[in-house]
Amino acid sequence: MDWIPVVLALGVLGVVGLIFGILLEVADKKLAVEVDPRISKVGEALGGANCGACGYAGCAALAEAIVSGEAKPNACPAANMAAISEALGITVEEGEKMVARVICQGHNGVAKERYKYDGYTSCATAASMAGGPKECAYACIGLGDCMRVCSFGAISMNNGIASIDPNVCVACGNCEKACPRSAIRIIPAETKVLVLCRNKDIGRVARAACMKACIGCGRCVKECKYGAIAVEDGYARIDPEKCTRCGACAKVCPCGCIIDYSVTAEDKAE
Amino acid sequence: MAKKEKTVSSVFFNGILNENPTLRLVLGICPTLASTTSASNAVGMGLAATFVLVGSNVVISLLRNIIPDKIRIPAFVVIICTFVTLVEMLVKAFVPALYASLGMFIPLIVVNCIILARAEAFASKNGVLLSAADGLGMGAGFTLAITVIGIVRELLGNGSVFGLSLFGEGFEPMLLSIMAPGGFLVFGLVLGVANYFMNKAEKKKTEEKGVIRA
Amino acid sequence: MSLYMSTAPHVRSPQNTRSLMGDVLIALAPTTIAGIYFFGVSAAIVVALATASAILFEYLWQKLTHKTIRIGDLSAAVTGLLVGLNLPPTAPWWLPIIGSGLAIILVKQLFGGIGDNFVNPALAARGILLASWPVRMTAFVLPTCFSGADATTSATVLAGYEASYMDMFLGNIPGCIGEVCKAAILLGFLYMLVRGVITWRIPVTFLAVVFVFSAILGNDPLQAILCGGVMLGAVFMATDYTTSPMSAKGQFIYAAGCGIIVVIIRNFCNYPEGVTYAILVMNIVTPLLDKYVKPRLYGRLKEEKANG
Amino acid sequence: MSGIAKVLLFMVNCVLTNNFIFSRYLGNCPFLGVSNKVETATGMGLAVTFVMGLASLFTYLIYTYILVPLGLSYLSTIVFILVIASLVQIVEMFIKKSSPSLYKALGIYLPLITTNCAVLGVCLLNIGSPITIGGEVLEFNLLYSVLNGIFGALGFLLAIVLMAGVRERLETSKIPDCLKGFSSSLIIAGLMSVAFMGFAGLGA
Amino acid sequence: MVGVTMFACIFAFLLHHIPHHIERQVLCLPKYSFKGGVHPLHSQHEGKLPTRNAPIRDFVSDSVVIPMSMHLGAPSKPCVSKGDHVKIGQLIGEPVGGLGLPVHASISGEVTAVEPRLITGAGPVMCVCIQNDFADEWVDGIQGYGNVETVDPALIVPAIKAAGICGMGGASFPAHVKLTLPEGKTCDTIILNGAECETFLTADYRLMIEEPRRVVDGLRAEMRALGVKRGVIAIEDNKMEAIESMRKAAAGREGVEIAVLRTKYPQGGEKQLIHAVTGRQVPSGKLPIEVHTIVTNVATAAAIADAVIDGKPLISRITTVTGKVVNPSNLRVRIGTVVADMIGECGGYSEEAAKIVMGGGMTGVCTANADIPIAKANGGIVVYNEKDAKSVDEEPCIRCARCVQACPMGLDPYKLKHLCDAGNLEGAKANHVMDCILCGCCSYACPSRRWLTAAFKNTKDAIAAAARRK
Repeated sequence: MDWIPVVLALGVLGVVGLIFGILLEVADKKLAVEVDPRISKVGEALGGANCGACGYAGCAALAEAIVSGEAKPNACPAANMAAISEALGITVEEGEKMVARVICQGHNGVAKERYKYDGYTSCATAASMAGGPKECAYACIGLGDCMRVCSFGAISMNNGIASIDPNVCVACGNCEKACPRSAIRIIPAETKVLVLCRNKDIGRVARAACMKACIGCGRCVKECKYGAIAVEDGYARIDPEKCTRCGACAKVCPCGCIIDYSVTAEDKAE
Repeated sequence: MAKKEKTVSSVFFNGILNENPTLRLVLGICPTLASTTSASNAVGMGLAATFVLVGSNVVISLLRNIIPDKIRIPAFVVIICTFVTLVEMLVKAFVPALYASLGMFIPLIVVNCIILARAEAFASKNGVLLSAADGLGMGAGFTLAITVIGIVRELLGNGSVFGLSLFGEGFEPMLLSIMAPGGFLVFGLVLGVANYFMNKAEKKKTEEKGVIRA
Repeated sequence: MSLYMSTAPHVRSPQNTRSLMGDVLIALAPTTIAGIYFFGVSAAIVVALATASAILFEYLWQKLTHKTIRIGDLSAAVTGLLVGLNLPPTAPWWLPIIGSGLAIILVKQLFGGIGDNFVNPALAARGILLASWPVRMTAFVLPTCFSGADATTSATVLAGYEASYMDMFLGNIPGCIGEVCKAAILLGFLYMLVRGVITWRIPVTFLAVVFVFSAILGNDPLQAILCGGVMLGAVFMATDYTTSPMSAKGQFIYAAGCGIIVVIIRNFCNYPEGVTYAILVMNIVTPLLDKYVKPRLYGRLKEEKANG
Repeated sequence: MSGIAKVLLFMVNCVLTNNFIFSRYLGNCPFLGVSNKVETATGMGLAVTFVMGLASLFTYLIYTYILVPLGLSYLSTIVFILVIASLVQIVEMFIKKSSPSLYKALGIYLPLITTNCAVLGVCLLNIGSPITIGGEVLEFNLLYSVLNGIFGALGFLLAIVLMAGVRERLETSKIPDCLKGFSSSLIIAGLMSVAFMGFAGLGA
Repeated sequence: MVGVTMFACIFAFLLHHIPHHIERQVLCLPKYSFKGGVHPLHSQHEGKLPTRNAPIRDFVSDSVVIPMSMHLGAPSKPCVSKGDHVKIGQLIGEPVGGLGLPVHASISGEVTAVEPRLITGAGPVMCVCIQNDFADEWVDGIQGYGNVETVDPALIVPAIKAAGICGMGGASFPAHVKLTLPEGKTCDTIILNGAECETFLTADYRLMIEEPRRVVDGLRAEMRALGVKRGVIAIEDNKMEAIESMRKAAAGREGVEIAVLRTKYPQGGEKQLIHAVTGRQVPSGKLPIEVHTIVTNVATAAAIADAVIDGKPLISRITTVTGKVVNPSNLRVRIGTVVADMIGECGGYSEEAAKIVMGGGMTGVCTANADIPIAKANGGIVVYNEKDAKSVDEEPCIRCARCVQACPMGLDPYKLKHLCDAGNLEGAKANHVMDCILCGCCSYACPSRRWLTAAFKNTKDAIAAAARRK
């Protein structure tokens, strides 16, 4: 057997390998740039929708900020907290589960129409025209500005008002900012009994504008055994601290504007 | 999500279905396009790549504790390259027709991202047996996917499958399918169909989950 | 009284997508009739099959994917008709159907339907057909003009057939159904100009560049614009809204690019005719033209000019 | 045919006719992966041009003057890949030191080029069979190898920039869900490839 | 052959690209114009046929509702209360802030209410309602300077301010602010906008025909107030009668000239007008004074003439009432006259009304009902029937480039629309959405009936709101 080619081959490979090995070693020493491996791990654990709700320019930027300590580890509501904890080697408190809720039940036919809006599909545009297409100045306009800014597809338009799927919602708050009527609120998911109306007008006017408007009658206040409800600014408000979610108020509301989510179908799945 | 225990079979089937390198991860596009002009070419390329995958995965898995972390990529490349050169010689010697039709795409297996990706993501972290299974699964997934594409292209472009004429004399084949653009188009469409079914399956899964939760 | 409220403007142009596409169909009518006159019933069948199947494919796709049915905007009909006009009269029945299918499904609907295709559907389909069935796609015959004579196979003018300028202008030459009669195409062009469907920029620049560049390379410039599909391409295909640039400057560059590539392909490449490929290539360049060649913004003149 | 005409034809042939992406199937991973923005696509294309030119030069020299005389041509793949990997590293180092602004523009693409099969592909092509230019059979020499590298890469640049333009435009389009991403990109590439078929025969 | 073709190409290219002022000189084209634009309702004479020969008719209604916010800037503060008796020209709203304007009673009678009412905007506006006693009594102390050519120039702007005059062409910018030069700026040309390119409206046209002297006097007052030597009255070439009338009135007046404009929308847009008349372009985000030019509407000039010569505040304006009304007219009405009364004066609706637009077809705003008042800047009321009112659903963009060719500002409306729909404020800003003048040309031209202008307005408002928050 002729050994020369084998030796030659090994030799050439060895020499080439050696040369490049040395070169790479030099390069590595001279140009050591530490890239924190935690950044990519945290990045993977984030929501990944680049919704911008955290205030950073996309998920990658937030990941960097979290690792550098600039942002809180639980800044992203859609993140996998366990994975972030693992990546950072600390225990991250999962923030209280929040959810966006539409504070309005003014569906088509329930809320009175002021005029037939026929233009650009945008709540902001409609709201700027003669006080908006619904008589109630606090009603959800239902043209979907919130739906378009939702990066998670949690919002759909249902018979003239927005409806938010609490199982999909991560409470990023983009819809709250987009709503020209401030009819969307980010509240703790645990708050189950809600007054779904913010109409500040006196009862007669409110009632004329919408069949499901809170008229400030005060029956819920009397019904509540825990003193959790008060009528302020013309509509009832429930203090979540005092509320025991008994649901008694929802049963007596003459306008049906108090909703107990713990008995409605959509949240039962949880 | 709880970590599932990795078994040889789960790793193997993972490569064929969930993480199919061609249809799910979309790696190794060049050989996929170049070798699918006929079903038999595709099988040849798939087998060659599988051989390299299994070989390199096993060796890298064996050496994973010896190779210094900093130079692991060059080291992996050298190992892969050795197997590729071996395959090149084997194919040249035993299947010269395949060598002629695949040409330089056999040496180009070196830069097939699938192989380096598996070395980096799997073999350097797992034991020999699992790595071999992973290589085999990935290779099988790759082979299967490109064979499907090869069959479609050959059927459209030549009216045959594995050289067997299916439609008879009257059929006028769509030449474009085995030309350069056909590769892109057929791969794109097959990928789209695969995505369609995968999306559907996933949707079903989440729906089932939802039901369980309720 | 409940009034409608909408945002300004409350006046809209009488042109809509449907009327524009309808006008294109009308403009294509002379060309189609001329093609049928020269090549007989077989040409009529090809054109009819292509148009009908394009509309059918569009309808089926939109039905199956649960989208709004938009065959009413006539764009599918225009695409189908153009596919048909770009085929030789001898095409077998399945060729126009496959062509329309490719144009509507592969090129248009897979990218989201009307307005979202990035190459001209009819041309892309023709490109694919030409590569797939080269013999079928170049089986040209001499015009029969309903004389009852059998069709005689012939090469096109670009491939060596000798014809007078008048024959080329009127269409008495072998070629695709829609491309032979230049008089009819010009009539359609005139109609579209008058109706404001297209502007003169792309067709005129395209033809002028082909004329000049052919002359420079020593070809007969008049023959260069009178033979092959240049005229049909310049008037009906290069002007496709969706795949041509938005700004006037961009349109000039686009049309000039088309013209230059046509002449290059004719003179230096394997294909005798290159209108299809030239327009396809410039379709692909169009997004870049849209990105970088923009109309001049008001109020951004140079300072001295602004004050002078 | 004069030498200059031949070189010119060869260049045109490399960019348009034998385009790496559309007719040779080389370099598709970065072509599909780094083509969502025109700016990044340009950066990638330029980085590839630089590396491919250098790689063609070095591998041709090593092959012709070391491997062939020693009868070791079967080692070409392994040696080439080593050369390319190290070249990329060294180029990265060099650019980082000499021009930080250029590094900012090109630096992030350099590591990706190691696995760009177009680079290895062009090196293998340069030692492969001769091609026909202007009707004459042309053996690769040092000049043509380097030109092949540079102009092949320019063809890649052209393709990836056009692709990025199209993809940017289609960002707002209503592509069906299952086709989003690679699938639609491949179909775009296919249709672009159809368009480029028109140049078949140019320069041959 | 080659030569001829090349020459033709080059000629065509040049023809397309010659800057307009060279075009004017070299090709002897007499008319001034700008780039882009559209011809809305061209086949129907811009919808002006029903009223262009209708002489101005005075109309005084039983009652008026005078909003406190008829101008750009903070709403005025009402200074009368329910039950008060007011005379014509009496101050009922005091100016607030730097862009504030006084509001005067436009009829004499009793104040029946001072309350917030919903008009066209997002929220209610404070309004003063007056019941007419038809005594037609003017308030005491109305005293003018008699002649615009002899008055002390320093007194002109204060007189304009006291008269509560704002731009009457639609933008409602306080006139005295416009006529006060900012520090370090100079003005060499005042342009009176008589283009009236907006569809349906003929109020300015009738004003120029019937009362040209008021217009010229107003222009002279503006010129003298600022010491400007050149005043140009710009009129579109489809208004020959107005051009003739203004020519006669301007004869012998120092520095006043008439410019004939090509009929095209938006020829009366401030920036387009300046470019057409002077060849200058107002830099992005700047005011016309940056290029030494001031533009006011002809109706504003007429109001200025009244204020300077007679000392009368702005209490009435000419408004076109057209569309589906029995007797389309040009009415001189008191500020605050309710739309329903004006339509009644014009014989009522001729068909069932489905949409009422304040202003013209291209830029007007809709009203929710006919019970809202005419403000200082409302030049017209257009009533639509069901068929014309109903808009068509948006279709996909077919990239026909009509919007790009129509945009007088050189923007890419099709691209902006995508960015605006996606709520990408940064991207829209980078593509110059803030330069949009909301003329409506793109929406008009769009064959897919897309809401381009509305989307841009939305985005501009959002960007402005974001800037304010910062």
